[in-house]
Amino acid sequence: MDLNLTLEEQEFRDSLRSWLAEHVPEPWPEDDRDETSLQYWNYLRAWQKKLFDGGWAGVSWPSEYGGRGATPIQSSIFLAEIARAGAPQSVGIIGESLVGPTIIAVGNNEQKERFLPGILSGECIWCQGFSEPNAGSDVASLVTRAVRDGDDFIVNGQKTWTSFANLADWCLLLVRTDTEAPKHKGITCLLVDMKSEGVSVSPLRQMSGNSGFNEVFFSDVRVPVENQLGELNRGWGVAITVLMNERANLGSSLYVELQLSLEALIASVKKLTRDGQRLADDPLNRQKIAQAITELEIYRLSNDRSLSRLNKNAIPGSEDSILKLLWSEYSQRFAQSAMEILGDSVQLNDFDNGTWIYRYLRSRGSTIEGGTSEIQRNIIAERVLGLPKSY
Amino acid sequence: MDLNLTLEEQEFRDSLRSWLAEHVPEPWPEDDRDETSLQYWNYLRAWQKKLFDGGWAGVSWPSEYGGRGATPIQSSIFLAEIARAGAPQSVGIIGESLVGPTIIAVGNNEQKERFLPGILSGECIWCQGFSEPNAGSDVASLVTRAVRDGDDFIVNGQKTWTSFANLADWCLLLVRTDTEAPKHKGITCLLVDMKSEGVSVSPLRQMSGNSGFNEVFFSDVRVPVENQLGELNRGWGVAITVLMNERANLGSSLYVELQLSLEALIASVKKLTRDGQRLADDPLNRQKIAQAITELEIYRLSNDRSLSRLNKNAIPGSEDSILKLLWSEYSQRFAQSAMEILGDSVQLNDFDNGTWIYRYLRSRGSTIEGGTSEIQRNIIAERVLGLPKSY
Amino acid sequence: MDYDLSKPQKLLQESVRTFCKRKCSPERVRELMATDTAFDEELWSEIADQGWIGPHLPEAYEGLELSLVELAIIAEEFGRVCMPGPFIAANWAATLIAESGNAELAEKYLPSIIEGELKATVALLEQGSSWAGEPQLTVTRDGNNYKLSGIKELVLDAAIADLIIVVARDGDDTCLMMVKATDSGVEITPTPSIDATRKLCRISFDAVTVPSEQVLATGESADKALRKSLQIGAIAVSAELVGIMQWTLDATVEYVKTRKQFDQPVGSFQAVQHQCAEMYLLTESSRAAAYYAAWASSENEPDAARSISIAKTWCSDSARKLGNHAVQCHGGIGFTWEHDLQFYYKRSKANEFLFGDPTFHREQIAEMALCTT
Amino acid sequence: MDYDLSKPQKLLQESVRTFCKRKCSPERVRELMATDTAFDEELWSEIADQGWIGPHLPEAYEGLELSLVELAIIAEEFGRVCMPGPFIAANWAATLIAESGNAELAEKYLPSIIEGELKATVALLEQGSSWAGEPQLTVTRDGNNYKLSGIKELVLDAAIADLIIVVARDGDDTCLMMVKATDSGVEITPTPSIDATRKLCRISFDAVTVPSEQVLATGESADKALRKSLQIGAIAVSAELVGIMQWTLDATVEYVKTRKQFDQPVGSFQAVQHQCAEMYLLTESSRAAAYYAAWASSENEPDAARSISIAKTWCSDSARKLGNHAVQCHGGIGFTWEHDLQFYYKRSKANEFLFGDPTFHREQIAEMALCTT
Repeated sequence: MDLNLTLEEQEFRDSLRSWLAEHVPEPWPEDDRDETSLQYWNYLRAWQKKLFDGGWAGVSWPSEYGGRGATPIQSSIFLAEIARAGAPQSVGIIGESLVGPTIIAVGNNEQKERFLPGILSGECIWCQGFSEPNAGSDVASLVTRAVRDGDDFIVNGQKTWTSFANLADWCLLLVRTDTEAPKHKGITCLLVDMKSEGVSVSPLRQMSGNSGFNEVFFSDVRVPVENQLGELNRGWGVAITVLMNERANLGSSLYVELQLSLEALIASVKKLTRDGQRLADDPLNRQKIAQAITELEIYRLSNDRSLSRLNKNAIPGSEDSILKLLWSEYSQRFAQSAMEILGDSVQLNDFDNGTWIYRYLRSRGSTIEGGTSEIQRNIIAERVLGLPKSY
Repeated sequence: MDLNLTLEEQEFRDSLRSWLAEHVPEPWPEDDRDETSLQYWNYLRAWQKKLFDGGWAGVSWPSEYGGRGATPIQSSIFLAEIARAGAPQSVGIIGESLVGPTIIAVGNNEQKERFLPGILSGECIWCQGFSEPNAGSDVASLVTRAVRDGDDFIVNGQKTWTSFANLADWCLLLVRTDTEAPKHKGITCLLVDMKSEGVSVSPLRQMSGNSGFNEVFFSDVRVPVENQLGELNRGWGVAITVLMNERANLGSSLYVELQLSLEALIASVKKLTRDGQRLADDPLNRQKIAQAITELEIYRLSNDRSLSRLNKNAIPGSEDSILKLLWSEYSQRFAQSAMEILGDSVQLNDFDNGTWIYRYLRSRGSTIEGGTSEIQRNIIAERVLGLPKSY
Repeated sequence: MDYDLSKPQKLLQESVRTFCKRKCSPERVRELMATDTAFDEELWSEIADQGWIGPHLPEAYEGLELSLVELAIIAEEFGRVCMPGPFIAANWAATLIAESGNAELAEKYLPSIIEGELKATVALLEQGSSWAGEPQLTVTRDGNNYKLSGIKELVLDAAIADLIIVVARDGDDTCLMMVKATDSGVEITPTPSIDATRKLCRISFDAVTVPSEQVLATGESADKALRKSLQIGAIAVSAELVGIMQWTLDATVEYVKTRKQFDQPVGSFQAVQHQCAEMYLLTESSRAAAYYAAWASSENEPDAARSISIAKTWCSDSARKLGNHAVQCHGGIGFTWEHDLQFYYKRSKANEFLFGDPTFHREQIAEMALCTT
Repeated sequence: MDYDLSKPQKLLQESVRTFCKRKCSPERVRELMATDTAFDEELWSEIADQGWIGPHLPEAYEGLELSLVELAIIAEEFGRVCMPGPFIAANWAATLIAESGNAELAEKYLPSIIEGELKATVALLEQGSSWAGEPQLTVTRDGNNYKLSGIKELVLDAAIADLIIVVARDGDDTCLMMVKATDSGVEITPTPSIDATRKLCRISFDAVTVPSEQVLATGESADKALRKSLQIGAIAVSAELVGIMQWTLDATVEYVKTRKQFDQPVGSFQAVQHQCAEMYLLTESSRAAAYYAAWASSENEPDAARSISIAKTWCSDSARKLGNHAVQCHGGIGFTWEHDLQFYYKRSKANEFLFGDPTFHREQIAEMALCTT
């Protein structure tokens, strides 16, 4: 048991830190974050390009594909440092963390040559078309159809909760290619050009009023057969690969994001008063702050422990379900606590730029997105503890 | 909406109060409550006799059977006043509140004549043999068998969690009389003399170290056919009647019992100090006390609301599941809060006579006994909200 | 002891429910949310015509002189449709005027408030103050007049108000000053907030002149009237939360019966069932608490004050928990702007604060139980 | 960064586990519970022979000079069998002596404590005091000697102790006084408590004479040693709680796989499954917290103190919640005296208090974060 970073890990972190110190752009003004504006998009693309030019795109990819072959721990250091430096969000994240690794794993050589370079350079932005309105947690019950017609598939259907779809160039799409087979066995994975005729995108507004997700409609969209990723009707296996990658390294950046928010709360609590008493001196607030610190630290430690295992075994394990539960429930409790501590004025959009309202509402989705808490608990019960299936 | 007691209800309460003021005996010393001692038992029996002589036994029974025909609200006033007066526990409670009403509902005339008087006078103490070790929440899966042999049934099997069985005279017993039929349709209800050959009782110790429950073993016990209550193989209907009665009027006494305990906690909190500060001045303790007050009041109001309905409709409704959940979860949270507030010394058996330890441990069973919280939530979901069955 | 509503109460409930269904559809709520004021003049005047503004106030001032149980009935039904507009503000202002004992000003203003012609609100909170806190906004004397200077926050529906009752400080005394929105030096700024169906404003007072005849009350009588008006406000908000919970429960139960996952209705999964059961428990117990508080206050029961703090605490906490379960049971769809859950969810959150949050009321309860001061 | 135990640590874990399985069956635990002392002389001396008392203490005093991670490993395994006896008390006393910087007394007492021959404990708490509180038991000077008078409460395993380190007050200073159980004026009374596997005592000191050479430390060095010993105690208790949780989780999972209700294993009901999943989460996250605290303290990381308070808070709260789920998943049988759950459940509760409860440690964490004093 040695929880210090290794020398190599320290060097990786230090060189990244100094690069970031020089290259992170001015933050985009917080009250002007219209997710759909072209200026904002260009700002994000420019950052992706900068990362690429600096050699910091796709750090976890094997060097033969232009990456750095970073270990899981290094990858997580990367994400944590990026978050800590206040760098813009990564517009290439779907490509870098999901699509690229999947193409590397199951794509053919042509697909690798054609798609991988653009992902790293930021020229080609990806989105991921898995979720459907009627599928929900039961992803494999998807009904978007692809029917073979000559050298093309013809795709019809609808995807939802698709990040970046409004401006993405390509989409990693799951479609049903065999309606007779059991639901996991008739799914194929396609790489779809978002500029194809018949693709349309409309923003999906969240309860917070923000968009950030989209609905994507496919109406007789032609997809050339060579854009099939992996084998026909074996797309569920590809999806599993993607879903396994989805959260593996995410923890460290989620942690940093929450930590910055907790620090902001602590700063406010030290500054603000109620009825003349400093919020920081109120024993109830102190208990709530301490509980938030405790839970966040528990998340950090659980994440580190999981990373340390991943670093040895290279296979994301069932710890992910624990991390998902810890993170999502912490996010909600933390937002609730923050609102309780800050009191009435926290309702106003002009209080701390609306951060706490946004956090409160946005976190409501955290126990649903990416596998509901109920699904996570089922996974732990059945796969980790070996209990009989409940349904 | 008029939440005042009616004049009649007030008169009932007042006359009971003045009777109790004169007749409640000295409390049995708290540290000498050995549930199995004969002295204690005699003390309890004497109290039951006093109630009977005063005309306060079986208040809810129709007057033709010796009761007072009290309304549900009056019955609940009765239980609340008894509790508030610090009267001994009612050793005849199973007979009075479960067995008697069931005999009145489904018994034949001979059974009524034979059994009802002894229940009220306290000469005949009853226990209830429903639960079995392997049945748990699935009461109907009971396996204690009764086989017809001439004019007798021969009973073999085991019951558990049987209050008062150690000293009871009679037992209301559920047995399986048809092993081929679906499980709800092969059950019969018998009235069994506990002095019959082949009945043996051993105390069941709870985690708190107290007994108060028993296991009852039946080995070739002969029960005359005339002691069958209700029809053959229709015993499940009888059981339902009993189970519906079980909690209907209980709420008010459970409430008073918890309120006395909360008052005791408040008294301690005003008296005790930690590091020189009065416990009552600690803002954290104040929040916990207030929360306990709130939850208990919510229980009182919900119970009153349910009683007010019962008073009109005379059929216990699904509110019982809510009351069971509120009571059991409150009992646990309250005990936990009390221990947090009182601090380290509360661990000691000589702190407040071990009340808080007992309450903490005993309340752990409250979400299990009489239908687990899971079962209660199923009942609400399926019977009240009309959701499809989950299993 | 009878918990059932009386016949006339049931009739009232029925008529409010029918009215709300007809006049305040979810589509209408969305339209009003999108405006700066969430105010529908016509709807408001119809509500007034029914007598539902300040129904507990004396007939002498055009009130219906009903009990607070009837106020709770109206508030619950309004909650069920997430009624936008100044119902809570108007009730608060009207109650405060009625409780102040100032007959002259009551005669002057109350009837037109109750009849919906004059829009009134109360300005209490300031930056760093609480619902118990003593306002810092100060009054200075200027001959026979007063001058007000300072800033009030989180004032309900002030953007459409004609009249603002300002809670100010004159030395050690609380003063209730009646200021017109058009008075010189009054600046009202809408401050968008989490609940777009009920708008909050910041009001700055820059040496605003208040003639002494516009002083509603001072000192003890001001404190008493304010306290009473806050209590009645808390009852109304608690009842509104009950209505919100009932709508949310109903919507959730209906959804989980039909929505399928893994080839079964999600309502057949125990994890979903148990959340629905909990929602039912929270709704029913909150209703018991809110109505008891209304009844006990009307009857001046000795535990009235405690019952109000208990109702506000329990209903606030319950509505928040219930809302969270509701979104969870809905899954992704419940998290979208398109689903009506969102505005009920946000109104619940705003109501959690209004007239004192659970922490505040628990401290009140503790104080009553522990008598420490 | 490597969270795995090292090879030697795994070997230690394995050997403690094997030892505990062989020497400390549930039946043995029950036998010891029923005694006044829960002390098994032979078992204790075997534990000492293995070097498991104060394994982190210097070799000069017969310790193994291992890190606190090894202490945590031993404590976790002891937790798994709910080991009765004075392990926590002896570690606390030994650590306190080692940290006091009093080489003379350390040489005199430590080796025999570590070797299991001398039984020592620490007397800190008093009526109305807290783990942060300053003891009221006072010292008066009497020539070259001291006199101790007062009462200590909740002293771990004092009934079998030879040596009691008393935390007392001399004016503004804390003093650590070493008193023999046989000293005149010392009266030790067992006080039965919720956890029968670890016994607590009340000790009254009636003008007990303590020669000055028996003063272990005073003033700042006493405070510092006490603080450090409490921290290491909190680590050991946190790790012990992890072991308790692991046993409880394992027992519950095994039970729900076989127990049937409504013709299915109860482990196939989502309501049970989800409770088990939560128990797993609590166990694993607690383990991460306890071992991090042990490692960070050994390495003198800047967040060591915070990590200990976090571990104690999280493990205490988790073990309580987990125990409640465990009984619930077991149903009635889990609530009986016959089921082994009961003594794990009660030990968890006692451990919740030991070395400071979650409320206490949260206040420590807040103080570190908010730097208010």
